[in-house]
Formats: sequence, structure tokens, C-alpha cells
Amino acid sequence: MNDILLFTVLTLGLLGTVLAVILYFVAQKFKVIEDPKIDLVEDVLPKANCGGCGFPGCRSFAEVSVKSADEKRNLEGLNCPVGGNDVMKQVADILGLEVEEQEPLIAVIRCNGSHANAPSKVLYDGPASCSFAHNLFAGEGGCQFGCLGLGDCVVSCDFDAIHMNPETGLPEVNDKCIACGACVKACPRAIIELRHKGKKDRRIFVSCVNKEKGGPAKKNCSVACIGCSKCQQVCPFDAIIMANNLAYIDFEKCKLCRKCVEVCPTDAIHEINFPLRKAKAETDQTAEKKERAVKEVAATVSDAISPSVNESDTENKA
Amino acid sequence: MQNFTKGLLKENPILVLVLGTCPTLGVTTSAFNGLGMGLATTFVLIMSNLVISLVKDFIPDKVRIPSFIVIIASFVTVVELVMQGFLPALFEQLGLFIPLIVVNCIVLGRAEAFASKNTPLSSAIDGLGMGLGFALALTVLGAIREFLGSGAIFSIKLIPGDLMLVFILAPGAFIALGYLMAITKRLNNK
Amino acid sequence: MNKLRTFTIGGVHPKENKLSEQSSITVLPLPKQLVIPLGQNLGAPPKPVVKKGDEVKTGQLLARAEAFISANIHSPASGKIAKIDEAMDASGYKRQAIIIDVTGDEWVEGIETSTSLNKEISLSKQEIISRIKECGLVGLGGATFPTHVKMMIPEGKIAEYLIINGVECEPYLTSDHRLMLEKGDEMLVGIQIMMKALGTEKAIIGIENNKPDAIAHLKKLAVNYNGISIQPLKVKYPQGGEKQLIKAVVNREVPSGKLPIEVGCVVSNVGTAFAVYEAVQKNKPLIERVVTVTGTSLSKPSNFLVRVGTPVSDLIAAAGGLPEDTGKLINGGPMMGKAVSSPDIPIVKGSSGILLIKKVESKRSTPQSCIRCSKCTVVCPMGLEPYLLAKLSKLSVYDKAEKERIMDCIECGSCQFTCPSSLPLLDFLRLGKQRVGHLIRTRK
Amino acid sequence: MAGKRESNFFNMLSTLLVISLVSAVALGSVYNLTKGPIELAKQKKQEDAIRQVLPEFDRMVTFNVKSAHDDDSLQFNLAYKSDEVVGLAVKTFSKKGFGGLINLMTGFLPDGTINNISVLDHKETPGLGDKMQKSKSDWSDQFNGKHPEQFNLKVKKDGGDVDAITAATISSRAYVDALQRAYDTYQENKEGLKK
Amino acid sequence: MSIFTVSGSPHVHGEENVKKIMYTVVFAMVPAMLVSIYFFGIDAVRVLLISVISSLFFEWVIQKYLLKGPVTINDGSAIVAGILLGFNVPANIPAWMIIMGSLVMIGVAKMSFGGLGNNPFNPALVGRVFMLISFPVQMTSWPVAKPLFAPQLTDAITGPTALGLLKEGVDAGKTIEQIVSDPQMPQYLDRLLGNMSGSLGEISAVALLLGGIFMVYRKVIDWQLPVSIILTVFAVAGIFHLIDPQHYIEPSFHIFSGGLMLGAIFMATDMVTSPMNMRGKIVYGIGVGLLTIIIRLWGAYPEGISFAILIMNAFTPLINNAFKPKRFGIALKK
Amino acid sequence: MVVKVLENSIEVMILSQSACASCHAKGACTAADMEEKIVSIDKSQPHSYQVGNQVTVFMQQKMGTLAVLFGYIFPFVFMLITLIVLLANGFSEGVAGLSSLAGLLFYYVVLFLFRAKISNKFVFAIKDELPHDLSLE
Amino acid sequence: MEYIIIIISAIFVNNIVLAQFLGICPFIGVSNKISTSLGMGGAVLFVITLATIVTWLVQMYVLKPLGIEFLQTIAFILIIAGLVQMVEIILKKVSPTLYSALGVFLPLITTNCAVLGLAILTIQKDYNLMEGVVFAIANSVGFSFALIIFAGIREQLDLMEVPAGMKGVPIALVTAGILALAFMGFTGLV
Ligand SMILES: Cc1cc2nc3c(=O)[nH]c(=O)nc-3n(C[C@H](O)[C@H](O)[C@H](O)COP(=O)(O)O)c2cc1C
Ligand SMILES: Cc1cc2nc3c(=O)[nH]c(=O)nc-3n(C[C@H](O)[C@H](O)[C@H](O)COP(=O)(O)O)c2cc1C
Ligand SMILES: Cc1cc2nc3c(=O)[nH]c(=O)nc-3n(C[C@H](O)[C@H](O)[C@H](O)COP(=O)(O)O)c2cc1C
Ligand SMILES: Cc1cc2nc3c(=O)[nH]c(=O)nc-3n(C[C@H](O)[C@H](O)[C@H](O)CO)c2cc1C
Ligand code: SF4
Ligand code: SF4
Ligand code: SF4
Ligand code: SF4
Ligand code: FES
Repeated sequence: MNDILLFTVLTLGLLGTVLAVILYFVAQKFKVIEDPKIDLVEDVLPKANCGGCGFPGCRSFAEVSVKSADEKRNLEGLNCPVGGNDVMKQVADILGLEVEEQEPLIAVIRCNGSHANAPSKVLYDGPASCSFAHNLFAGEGGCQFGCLGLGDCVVSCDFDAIHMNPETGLPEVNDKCIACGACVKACPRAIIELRHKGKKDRRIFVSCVNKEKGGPAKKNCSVACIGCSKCQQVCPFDAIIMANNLAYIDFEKCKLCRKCVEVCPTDAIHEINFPLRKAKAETDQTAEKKERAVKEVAATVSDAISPSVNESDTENKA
Repeated sequence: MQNFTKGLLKENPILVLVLGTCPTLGVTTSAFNGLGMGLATTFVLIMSNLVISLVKDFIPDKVRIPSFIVIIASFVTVVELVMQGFLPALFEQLGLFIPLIVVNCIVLGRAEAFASKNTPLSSAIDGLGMGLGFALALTVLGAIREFLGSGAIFSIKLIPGDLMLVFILAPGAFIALGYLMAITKRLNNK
Repeated sequence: MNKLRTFTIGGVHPKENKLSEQSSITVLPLPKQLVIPLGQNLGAPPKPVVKKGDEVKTGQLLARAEAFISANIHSPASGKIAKIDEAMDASGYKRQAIIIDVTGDEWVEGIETSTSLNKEISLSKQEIISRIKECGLVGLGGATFPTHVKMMIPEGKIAEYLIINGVECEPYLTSDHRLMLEKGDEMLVGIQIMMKALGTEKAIIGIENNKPDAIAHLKKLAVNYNGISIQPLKVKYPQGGEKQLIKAVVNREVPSGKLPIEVGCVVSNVGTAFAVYEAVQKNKPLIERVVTVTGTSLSKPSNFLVRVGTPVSDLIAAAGGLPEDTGKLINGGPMMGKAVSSPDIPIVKGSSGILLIKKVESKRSTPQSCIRCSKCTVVCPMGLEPYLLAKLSKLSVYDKAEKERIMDCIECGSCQFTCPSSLPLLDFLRLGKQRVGHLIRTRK
Repeated sequence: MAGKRESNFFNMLSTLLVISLVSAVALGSVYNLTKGPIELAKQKKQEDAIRQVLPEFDRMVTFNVKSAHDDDSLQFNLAYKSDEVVGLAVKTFSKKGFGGLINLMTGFLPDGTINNISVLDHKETPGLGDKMQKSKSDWSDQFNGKHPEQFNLKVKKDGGDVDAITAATISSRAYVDALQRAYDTYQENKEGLKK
Repeated sequence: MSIFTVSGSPHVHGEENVKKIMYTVVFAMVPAMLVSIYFFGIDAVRVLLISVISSLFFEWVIQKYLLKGPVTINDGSAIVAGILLGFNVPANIPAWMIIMGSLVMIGVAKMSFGGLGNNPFNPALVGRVFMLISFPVQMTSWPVAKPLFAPQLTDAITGPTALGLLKEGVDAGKTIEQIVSDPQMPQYLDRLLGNMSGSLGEISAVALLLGGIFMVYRKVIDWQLPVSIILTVFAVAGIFHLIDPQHYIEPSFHIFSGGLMLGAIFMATDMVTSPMNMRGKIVYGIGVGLLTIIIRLWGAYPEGISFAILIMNAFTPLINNAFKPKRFGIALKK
Repeated sequence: MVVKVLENSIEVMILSQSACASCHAKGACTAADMEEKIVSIDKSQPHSYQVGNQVTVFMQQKMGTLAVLFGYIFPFVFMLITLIVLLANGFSEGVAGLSSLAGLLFYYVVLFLFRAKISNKFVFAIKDELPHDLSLE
Repeated sequence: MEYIIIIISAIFVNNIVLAQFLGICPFIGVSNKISTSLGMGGAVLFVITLATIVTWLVQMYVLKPLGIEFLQTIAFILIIAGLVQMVEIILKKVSPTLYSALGVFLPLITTNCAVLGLAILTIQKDYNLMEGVVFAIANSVGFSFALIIFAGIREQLDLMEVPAGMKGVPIALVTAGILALAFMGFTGLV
């Protein structure tokens, strides 16, 4: 054995020992051992870091989940809207817990005051910000409840799921929506609601939030809910609530029977992704046309982004 | 296979993860230097990944990182000694950045994130993929800088005379890397 | 005191365009129907004390102030309450309003309708304030702050100066100018009443130098009144802002976030002074005011004495009718006024002018990005950095915006006026102020 | 990750110690293996430089001589062919380079003519000062075959005969400075060398 | 009934706009342009044209095809930048180098940051410094000024600038007297009028001052900024001259030679990259002045204003943080 | 996140991510071994915080500067002074170097003695997040 | 004089990040806010100085006499890692509040090329202890200086409309490039 080898061994050995001693004390002092489950949970999360769950990022969601599981609180109130049930199930598996099935939700725009239905009475000239315009005036169409069409919701969406339709001047939600609720918060007029996605993506809702009486409401917008209660009367499941001259369909109760849609005199109730039905009576032709146009738009949107395409899309984005 | 390919573009250590920026900027005055540095790092990555995944079960958690450092530093020293003996010219060019492989986050990062959890074989492949991704980025950056700076790639003159000296100097390094990253980002998003 | 004074930081000089300067105040006939919104003052709206079908007389109480910061509303004419319902306000929103079908102009007992000058101040301090409160006075300078609240000086403070705002720095508007010329004596008596109510010895009327006739006229009259002096001011917008006015007239700076009383001042508009006179000496509630109707393509820019509740369209008709090329209708002046969506809205206590802007001038230029020219910082009378604040509130960085004192902005619009990139600075500042204001309130 | 060892003092100490020792042994061995080649590589670099600047030789004597300009010493390599001096390679330097130190190997023929020069190392800017290297440009060839007595070793700007590298006068001056130092030291020790 | 427009107040707007400001600057540069054409002839026209056209072209291409946003090449900022880049190079520089310079100026220094108003560094200076370092040979060989109508006096095609001579001389250990008596050194009046070697725009202090006065009059720039730069250079150079007149030339030399005037009047004043309020501007100006003179006296480069401005550009955000406008109603901290 | 609400202070868990949060490499980087830190905050503002609330904890910048001073700058100065003084007095480099390290230890001992004082200096404050839906005011 | 040259050279002429490419990762990573960059600057100053003293002592009194300089890399990195850990424990032990305010910067430094790089450079340049310390301090000041300027620019850039493709690291690199370009003006000062 030569000197160099000897010295090398000695020096490194010494250094190693010293380091080990130091680290031992570090270890003594820092007893915070991170639960390896956190990593596991984080691994199954989508890592969009969107904050949709209410925590700053996916990792903190993971931490909270683990903690919650440790405290036997069963992931109560914790939900990753992006990953949805699948992910929550995986999380629950990792933590050895049950998770309730939650029906998937989607954002719904409850206003149909398009340029055609609610013609502009004034011209807005200012920054494209709904919140600002909301403070400034009632809206171009004159309805003080309706969509301002300046796209705060579009900006707020991190998932490219909501877009302005330049023709109608209204936002439209596509299948990329993961119901994070950002747009709901962003809209100063509380137009957007998260509703059940529904079987086969079918949904029925009142596309109006105008609380005025019938006359004034109709004056600004041809498809406003006038609070006539016809739908409420016809609904076999008591799913429709009338309040403030406005009908609201409770999506927990609604069974998608479409009866209300037929009776609405102003076409304020929307159905999405239903097959076209036979033409109505001749007298209703104009209304029917309008309705169909709306439906077609909705249909093409969801067709274009069928689930399979959608999947690959998101993958590329990630 | 995926372990191998992801390092090349999707998880390219430099262009996407932004790790090991110093050697990236420091040695890429020419394509050849970039390649040399890249390969040296690849070697360290493969070997340390391999060894670490072999011994991972014997190492108590608390001395994990120091043990990794010792292992990595040993391989770096080996590279240093070998290069000094057999590739003295390149060693001189790369200078300080060879010992600095030790602190290159990729090496330690991969050891920690991958090798300490996976089998020796897949760890080695991961090391290879990451290393080659690193080498690729370095070579490309080196080639770009060499070409823009002196009109040559791998010392083969493509354009007579010098082009824009800035690219061989410090500012050019930052700027070229910035745009290279922007381009990668765009490619990855497609 | 002949040197022209002004405030020191910032300011701009927009084209004055005082078209209706020479037109004396004419009384507008009563319309067929009056729409009287309940929310006409800063603070809580008063509660109606009449109901549908009631007959009311001119000057009769329609709604009573219940909150501390609130003001009574009286009937501007005699007639029948058609309904109490929602009606469109200036911004197009529907708000509660009392709608009266006018039948005539029969006044309630006890209100003196003669125009004779009454200089004798017989009421005591307390009586003055309660009379002002009874009569539903609010500041006519724009903010419609209930005047009686302003007259009640908080414990431990004294009002050294009453500063009367005759600046009228807004381009186009001339209602205060005409009032000063035509009702000078009444106004001065009103000022003396306020001085008495406040316990103040000194009152200074600040008037910009572009109204030399008003300055001369009041100077002449003021000789007869104790403690009232006139201060001519350089023409600079927004000199009418109370903080700027105080700085200009008595060279004191109201500390950030504080009221003028902090530096011993109370500021009131000349119109308010006149209304005080009418309320205290004649027991006349605030049911009418002077409104300028103006615009470059209007055939007869004029100043009208109008009953509250009169539709704006009537005023425009009286001033020569709505010109074809009108692109924007503004309630107030061009710098601070609110653009309204339709002429079918009523005149309220706070309406100082109706301005018609031509189509070609009504469209803003396309905003470019900020070139950091710092012109906005130079003109900001509050010493703020509008380009930064607008950016911060656009990007929702509210904590930083608060630190950069966004709440100090008086919304004068000088920054946006001057910005070479045509940025909607004030629009974003308003949004930011609203959000930051909310944050501050929730914190408390 | 079953069977992971617990983090107690003994385990930690022993693990680190074992790892350190193993790597120490490994490193020591590699060092011993590469020691030779490293030395060789260093020598070779120097020898190559000398061979490049001198005519063919078969024997060489190396010694240090005090510089004519200051206290530093220069390395003289006296080359013989069949016991006859065929040239002198002086390892010289200048500290006036743009990037600091420049090391040159200058080859003189016995009559004092410059035979050839090679740059050992420098820190001049790539693309500018580095043109002094033969691999980058043939700028330095202008000295070959010149005798410093007839060829004024100063850049033209300073009144000499040397064409400076374009836009790199500083590097050129330093290069020439190193050359001058070599020549002056050579001249000063000429007598001694004869022996 | 017509449809009204609704928007927030104010409803009127002042006369200023970006285009007007930029064209005022272009107009202010006309005297200097004329002088450069007078002394460098057709070459000056060539350089300016190439520089302006390529700047506009790159701005257009990038806005249209890379950023896919609105195209704003007619706002004048690219023209200003283009002219200034042209002003900063020798008249005999090859066309492709100008084009590369303007690519860096527009592409790297301006558009990468989001275009007009977003760039932290002065684009024209980034372009110039990029060229200076990339093409050191061409960027430092100056054509000799030849007045358009003057008889051909010298055969020299290129010659050093006054500052170049100074630096050379000092480096070679000459005294100031020897340097000044060099026949290549331009005379005082020539330096004022522009009859000397140098980059296109820097040669005539008089023409530059004229433009500066015009911009101050039109309120496009504040006079305090250029003046603080020039005063600082004067003061520091003056102090050293007083201490050691053998090795430090008199201060007015520094002011009237090289790019100081051009930089102080047209480039340090670029509103995008300079601080936002007066005290900040003065600090910035002093910084530019100090750095300029430090580089000139002790650095490798004969001229330092470009670097000085770029370095101070980097400090601009910190200066903006440190110097806030005087707020209303807040007593300044003592 | 608020983890505990006590009588006059609340405990907030902060993730010491501030420096690492922005780093792309945090997944791979061991240095970013994140630890939760529980800091306690004066509940001087009468405000109802509940467990689980998201809040932003901030330390005034002045305090941050102070912390840097105590944590790094003072020990640094101390070390440097020892070194310079010893070197200037002709001690050998080895002795000087070692004693400056000893000096450093001494500094920490002193700091340890004053730790209570220091703790009082660093108080964290808290603020909550802005709700998005602000209706007309 | 010697010291002044070292200082000016390290801060301006050969700035550690802008010209020597050391410590780029924290330079890019911790430069979002001026306040954090101040903290990082302080930490770097302290750790680098400490590390330089210790490594210098080890080199001169252990490695060199024993003729095992080739162990430099491995020995230095172990020492640095140990030191940083030690400072961490001491800080935590001594003042937990202080630790919670500052702790985040410490681990970041371990994997930072600047510390190891400077330790090696000090040895390479044959500095004596005092020169080495001055060199280390000057370089950390240079680091903080660049970091703070850069943080200022980036805080401003956060408010600007940087194109999506360039946002984040790419634009930071381009900015650093231009900054490096500007710093070339200091060439030749020493
Ligand atoms: C909440 C609030 C309370 C006020 N309290 C008083 C007060 O006690 N005394 C007073 O003289 N003015 C008071 N003011 C009135 C202001 O000083 C000011 O005159 C009013 O806001 C209108 O000013 P402007 O038109 O310049 O905006 C108050 C204003 C507000 C908004
Ligand atoms: C930017 C700005 C400009 C103003 N201009 C005037 C003005 O020209 N005349 C005026 O009487 N009040 C003006 N005001 C309102 C005054 O600040 C203040 O509220 C008013 O003089 C108080 O009197 P009042 O309570 O009797 O209305 C302005 C306010 C602001 C914010
Ligand atoms: C980044 C940079 C690197 C430079 N490198 C060198 C160099 O290596 N050698 C040199 O002589 N000059 C170099 N220079 C140029 C000198 O600063 C100086 O301009 C030049 O030597 C002046 O001499 P000239 O008369 O040859 O132009 C460099 C300049 C810059 C900007
Ligand atoms: C007074 C003034 C000076 C200017 N100076 C420059 C300049 O030095 N360099 C430049 O590229 N642009 C200059 N510009 C034009 C413009 O501001 C510049 O292109 C922006 O920096 C681009 O964002 C100037 C503009 C003005 C108004
Ligand atoms: S549409 Fe609304 S709820 Fe759906 S993902 Fe976008 S922001 Fe979230
Ligand atoms: S739905 Fe709401 S946020 Fe979206 S555009 Fe309409 S008003 Fe704006
Ligand atoms: S609107 Fe506000 S920020 Fe703008 S100038 Fe007026 S006070 Fe200043
Ligand atoms: S005036 Fe407009 S362009 Fe100028 S700094 Fe202010 S916001 Fe920016
Ligand atoms: S590679 Fe140098 S600090 Fe990360």
C-alpha cells in the first residue's frame, strides 16, 4: 500500500465520520419526517396546480389529504375538480379511505342575451373587463342582470374551456371544463353556475338571471324569463323554483324530462345535447328556428371535442 | 424506453427543467466542448445512478444525501483524473466545470428522484437518457454559438471569417440559451 | 391677495369650452311627469313617506332620511304619486324612484317663494343645521354629501376656514359661474349662515381666473359681508377638488386618507351656499338646481334652473334639441361626468351639467402599451403613479396597489386625459380602488 | 422500500464510513493509475511545443534562467543534434495580455533568428486576441525567420515593425513583449550558453 | 335614435399621442442627419436607410408572424430606433452588419419583451453594443469626414476618433500635450461642428444640441436629465484635470467629443428605459455620467456612454422603487 | 393555511417554498426538501380565522432585512474582523483562519443568549384573500 | 492595491454570474423579488466566505502536505455540505424564529456552483488566505449586486406584456444576456 492510498483513505474516512456526526445531530434536531404518502398522493394528482381544490397547489392538497386521512377525517370536503372522481379514488386508495362518488359538474352560462336576442342600446367603449363595466353601467343590451360579454370568465379559465362566441357575444363552455369554479368567481353578475354534467352530457337549465318583472325584462331581451310559472306547473318532479320573477331548475331534482322546455313562452329554458325533436306547430316556427340554432351551436361544440380527442389534447398540453 | 426518451425533449434537463445552467453556459463556446462536457456528465450520471440504486437499501435515510454526494464526487474525480491524463486539451477547455459536475442539480436530482427508488437497470437507463439529453442540449447550444460566433460547427468552417463574436462571449451564451428554451417550450407545447 | 394662487402638484389644462358662459339662468317649465330617484345623496337612500295615489304639493316631504348620512327628498311640484317603482338611473340600472304626475306648482305652507333678499340671520347654530337637514340639502359640487353632516364639526376639531368652491374647473360647465353672477348676494348670505353654523370667522371663495366677471362682481359685493374674501386662482384642473382647493387657497395639505377638517377647513360649493340661503332664510327645500346644458354642436348652450326629476330630454329640447351627430351624453362635465345610456333619465340633486359630445369625439383612440413617459405621474394632483396603479389593478396585485396609495386617487382623470398612449388608466384605477376598498373594509 | 436501514447513530456512521472508505480506495487506485499518463500528458505538451518551434534535434537540456526584465525566471531548452546546438526554445511570458498572462514558447536559431513561436496558453478573447494561436490565424508567422536586431519588435502603432492583430493591439503588444523578454534574456545569457 | 357610447370618465383627451412624440424626435434628429450627410456623403444616407428600413421590416415581421398581434410599425418608435442605430455606427460599415444590429435591436431588445414600452433596455444601444462587440474591427474603423463641397485634402480613408486618439495616447504613455498636438486630432471648432471622424450622429455637438432644445421646447424630454449627465462628466473630468493635467485632458474635450451629446440628448432620455420622476432622472443622469467617465478614463473602451446608459437602464427599476413622486398629503420623511 | 386558532394567536403552517416554489427543478432538487413551518401570529386584529382558511402570511420587509442582518451579515462581519485583526498582528494564516471560525461560534453563543429578545422582534402578520365576487358597491 | 483590483475585477469586470457563469441557478431562480434576492445575497455572502476559509485551510494544511490534491473536489463538496448543515442546525438551535425567517436559502446554496467554484478558484489562483477571503467576499457581493439589479428588472417585467412564449426563464436569460452585454463596458478597468 502506498502513501497516497493511505492518505486518501484517511482523509476521506475522517471527512465521512465528521459528516456522519454532524448529520446525526441534524437528524436529531429535525425530526420532521415527511410522510412518504404525500409523494404518492402528489404523484396521482394532475399537477395542474390550478388551485381549484382551494389549496395553493397540488402538493399542498396532497399534504392536506394525508393529514386529513391521518386525523380520520376521511377526505371530507376535499376534492380535486381537475382529476375528478378517478383521481380522488386513487387518492383514497393510497390513504386507505373511501370517497363518495361525486357527480361530475360543468360550468353553465345562464344568459342568452346575444346580440340578436338583446340588441345593443348603447355602445361600450372601455377596457374589456366585465367587473369594470358592471360598475359603470347596466350593459349594452340594457339588461342589468345579463352577460356583459367582456370575457372576465374567459380570462379566468386556466383550462381553455370557455370562449367568447363573437357572433352572439356570449361565452360558451366546452368539454375541457373541469368545474374548477374560477369563472363562477370571476363573473360579476353571477351568471355562471356549476351544474351536473348530466347523463350523456344532457342538461336543462333556465338561461336567464333577470329578476325584473316580465314586461321590463322582455323589453330588453326577447328570450328573458318572464316569471310566468308555466314551467313550474308542468314540472312533474318539483324541480323548478320560482323566486324574484325568475325560474330556477334544481339540477339535483331535474330528471331531464324536457316538459318545461316545451311550455316556456320565451324559450328561456335551454336543453343541451338532446336529439332534435319533431317540429312543433306551424305557429311556433320562428321560435323553433331560434331554438334550433342555439342547440346546434351547442351540439357542434361538444361534437368537435369528443372525449377521445379531448384526452389527447390535454395530454399534449401537460 | 420512456425513461430513456423523456430526457431528450419533454423533460430535457436544461431546456425544460432548467438544471445545470452554469456548465451549459460556461462550456458551450463550441459544439465540441459542449459534447465533451455532455458526455462527461452522462458518464457520471449513469455510473452514479447505477451505484446508488445498487446500494440504496443499505443507506439510512438521514445520510442519504451525503452518501450520494460521496458517490457522485468520486465518479467526478475519476472523470477528472482520466480526462487530465488522456484528453488534456479538452480538460483545459472545460476547466472548472468538470469538478462542478458534482453540484450539478441533475446528477443529485436524478439520484434522489429516480435512482433511490428504482432498479439498477432502469436507473442506468434513466441516467443515460438524462445525460444524453443534457449532452444534446449542450452540443446544440455549442453548435449554435460556434456557428453564430465564428461561422463554424465542430471547427469546420462553414462561412469564411468571423460572424458575431458576441455569441462566443458571455452575453451570447445567455441570449442563445434563452431563445433555445423558448423554442423548446413551443415544440413541447405543440 | 391679488396674486393668483394654485395647487403645487400636477394638474392639466383641458380646453375650456365654456360655451354657455354668457347665457343667463332661465327657468325651465315643469314637465308632465317627474321621476325622483331615492338614491340622490352619498350614503343611505331615504325611506319614502308617501304612497301610490297620494296627492303632494311642491316642497312636501316625499322621503325621510333615517340613516346618519342621508338626506330628505321633497316633491319638486304638486301632483299625484303615480307609483313608487324601479326606474332607470344614469347608469342604466333600475333603482327605486317616486314617480309623480304633475298637476301644477302649488307650494306647501311656510315656504317663502318671493325672491327678495333677506340678509338677517335669525336662527341659531343648531336651528340652522336642523333646518338644513330638514330641507334635504346635499353638496351640489358633485359628491352630494349631506350638507348637515358636513356642518357638524367633530369633537375636538375647529373649522378655521370655510372655503367656498367657485372654481368650476370642469370644461364646458358654467352653472356655478352664472350662479355667482346672478345670485351673488344670496350666496354670500348663505356663506354667512354656514359660517355661523360652523363657528368660523373666515370664509374664502376660490374662483379661477377665467371668470374675471364673477371675481369682480363678488369682490364688490363681499365688501358688505364680514370675513368673506375672494381668492382668484390660476386656471388649472382639478383645482375644484377640495384637497387641491385647500392647498391652493390656504396652502395646507389634507393628510392622506383624512378629511379637510383635519387642517381646519370645510369646503362647500357655491350652489350649496345658495341652497343654504334658500333653506334657512326661505325654508325652501332642495328641489331645484342650476344645470348647464352644453355641447359643441348644440344650437343653444344654456343654463337652466330645473326642478329635480325633470327628464334630461326636456333640457336638451329646451337647448335646441338633440343634434344628429351626438355620440355621447354626459351627466356632468367632460372630465368627471358619467356617460349615460339614454336621455330618459331624470335630473337629480347632483347633476351639474348635461354635455353632448359629437360622435367623432366620443370614440376613444385605441390604447397602446404604456411608454413610461411619466406624463401621468407629472399631472397627477395627488402625486401618484397612475401607470403603475393601473397596471397593478389590472393584474390584481392589490396589496402592492394599496401600498402605492391607490386609495388616494381622487378620480380626477388628469392621468387618462394626458396619457399619450390613450390608456384607460382611470378605468383600471377605479376598479382597483373598489377592490382595495373592499379589502380594507373586510380587514377592519 | 423494505429493509431500509434505520437512521440511528451507528448505522449512519458506519454507512458513511464504509462508503467513504470504498470510494477512497477506488479513487486512490484510479489516481495511481492515471498519475503516469497525467505527467506524460503535461510533458508531451511542452515537448510538442518545443519540437514545433525548433529544427529537428535529438537531445535537449532544460534549465531556468533569470529573466532580463524582472525577477521571474524563464525556462531555457537548449537543443542539440549530434552534440551541436541547433536552437534554443525559451518558455516566456507576458502579463500585459488583455486577459492577463500569456505563455509562449519561442524558438531561436543559434544566430538569434526567430525560428517559430507557439502559444502555450492564454486567456485572450476568442475571435480577437486568440488569433495569436496558430490554429486560429497565421498572424504569428510574420515573426518566423526574422532577427530581432533587424526587425523592431514593436507594433506599428508604437513605431515598430509588427503588424498588430486587427482590433487586438493589446494582445499583440503583450505577445511582442513576451518575445522581447525571451530575446533579451537570451542575449544576456548568450555567453553562458556557449559552454 | 342614435346609439350613445358609454365609457368611464374622462371623456376628453389631450393632444399628445405616441406617434406625435416619436415624430417630434425624428424631426429633432434632422439637423444631426444633415450634418452627417454633409460630412459622410452618400454613405450616411445608405446607412440610415438600411437601418430604418430593416428596423421597420423586422418589427413588422415579428409582430405579424411571430406574435400574431396588431402591427404598430407606424407608431414611429421603430423609425426613431432605426435612425439612432444608424447614428451610432461608422458610415462605412457593411450593410449586413447593420441588418444584424437592427435584428438584435428589434428582435432581441424590443420585441422579446413585448414591444414598445416593455423593454427594460434601450434597444438601439443594445443593437450598437452588440455590433461593437461582434464586429470590433468594422465598428472601430472610422471614415474621415469629408465635407461635401470641400476639396479633397487627405488621402486617408479611415482615421481614429478624438477619443480613440486620446485613449491610444494615454495607453502609450504620452502626455496630453503630445496627444493634442497630433495632426489627426480635430480642432475645437471642428469638434463642435462635426468635421471629424466618428459615428454618423455623434459628430456635431451643435446639431445635436439644436435637436435637444427643440425636444425640450416640445416637452418630449426634460432638460434636467441630459444636463445632469453632462455636468457630471464635466465635473469628474474637471477634477482629474485639475489634479493631473499631464494625464487628464480638460473636461470640455470630453463633452464635445464622442457620443456623449448623442447619448445624453437622444438615448438616455428614452422614456421607456429611464426613471419615471425627476429626482430619479437626476440620479440616473449622474450615474450615466459617472460610468461614462470611468469607462473613458480607465476602461478598455475609448467611449463609454453606450455601456453607461445600458447599465443605468438596469438600475432604472431600482431607482423607480427608491424615488417616488412627492405624494399629496404625506410629509416627506426627514 | 391556518392549522390552529388559539386565544390570542393563531398557528399558521407555511410551506417554506418561497424560494423553491418558483423553481422548475423542485421535483428533482433535493435542496428543496420542503418543510412545513408553523409560525405563530399575533391575533391582534379581531378577525375570525378558521382552521383551514387560506391566508397569506407576510413578514414586513423591514423585518426580513433585520433577519438577514442577524442571521448572516453580523456573523460574517464578526468572522471577518477576527481574521483581519489576527492576520494584521502577524499570526499565521492557519491560526487566524481557525480562530475566526472559533469567533463565529462565539457569535452564535451570544446570539443564543439573546434569543428571547430576537424572537420578539420577528412577528408575522396575516392577511386573507380577496373574494372574487364583489357586487356593486 | 492588490485587493482593490480583486474587488473591482470580481464585481464588475469578471462578475461571477454575468461573466464566469457560476451560480446561475439561484440567479435565475431567486430573482423574482427584490426582498428575496436581498436575503439570498446575505446568505451567499456568509456561506461563501465561511466555505472559502475552511476549504483554504484544508487545502493548505491537509491536502497539499499529503500530496492528495486530487481529492480537492470530493473533499471540498463534503466540507461545504457539512458546513451548510451545521449553520442550519446552529441557527435553528440558537434562534428558531430567525431560522424560520431565513432557513429557505440555506439548502439552496449547497447545490450552488458558486460556492464550490469559488473555493476551487481561490486555490487555483494561488491566493493567500486574506486574498482568498477578499476574493470570496467580492464575488459574493458581485453575485448579490447582479441578483438585486436583476430582481428589480424582473419585478418590473412582471408588470409588462412579455409574449407568452418568452415568459419566465427565457426572457430572464435574454435579460441576463443584455445585462452581461452592458457589463462588458467594464472590460479593461483592471
Ligand atoms: C364617509 C364620509 C364621511 C364624511 N364625513 C364628513 C364630515 O364628518 N365632515 C365633513 O365636513 N365632511 C365629511 N365628508 C365629506 C367630504 O369631506 C367631502 O366633502 C365629500 O366627500 C365630497 O367631496 P368631493 O366632492 O371632493 O368628493 C365625509 C365624506 C364621506 C365619504
Ligand atoms: C377632481 C374634482 C374636481 C372637482 N371640481 C369641482 C368644481 O369645479 N367645483 C365644485 O364646486 N366642486 C368640485 N369638486 C367637488 C369638491 O371636491 C367638493 O366636493 C365640493 O366643493 C364640496 O362642496 P359641496 O359639498 O358643497 O358639494 C371636484 C371634485 C373633484 C374630485
Ligand atoms: C469583449 C472584448 C474583448 C476584447 N478582447 C481583446 C483581446 O483579447 N485582445 C486585444 O488586444 N483587444 C481586445 N479587445 C479590444 C480592446 O478593448 C481594444 O479596443 C483594442 O485592443 C484597441 O486596439 P485596436 O487599435 O487594435 O483596435 C476586446 C474588446 C472587447 C469588447
Ligand atoms: C426622447 C426619446 C428618445 C428615444 N431614444 C431612443 C433610443 O435611444 N433608442 C431606441 O431604441 N429608441 C429610442 N426611442 C424610441 C422608443 O422609445 C424606443 O424604441 C422604445 O424603447 C421601444 O420600446 C426614443 C424615443 C423618445 C421619445
Ligand atoms: S369553464 Fe369555468 S369552471 Fe370550467 S374549467 Fe373554466 S373556469 Fe373552471
Ligand atoms: S358570463 Fe359574466 S364574466 Fe362572462 S362575459 Fe358574461 S358577464 Fe362577463
Ligand atoms: S385620476 Fe387619480 S391617479 Fe389619475 S391623475 Fe387623478 S388622482 Fe391621479
Ligand atoms: S401617461 Fe400613459 S404612457 Fe405615459 S407613463 Fe402614464 S400610462 Fe404610461
Ligand atoms: S448549475 Fe450552477 S448554480 Fe445550478
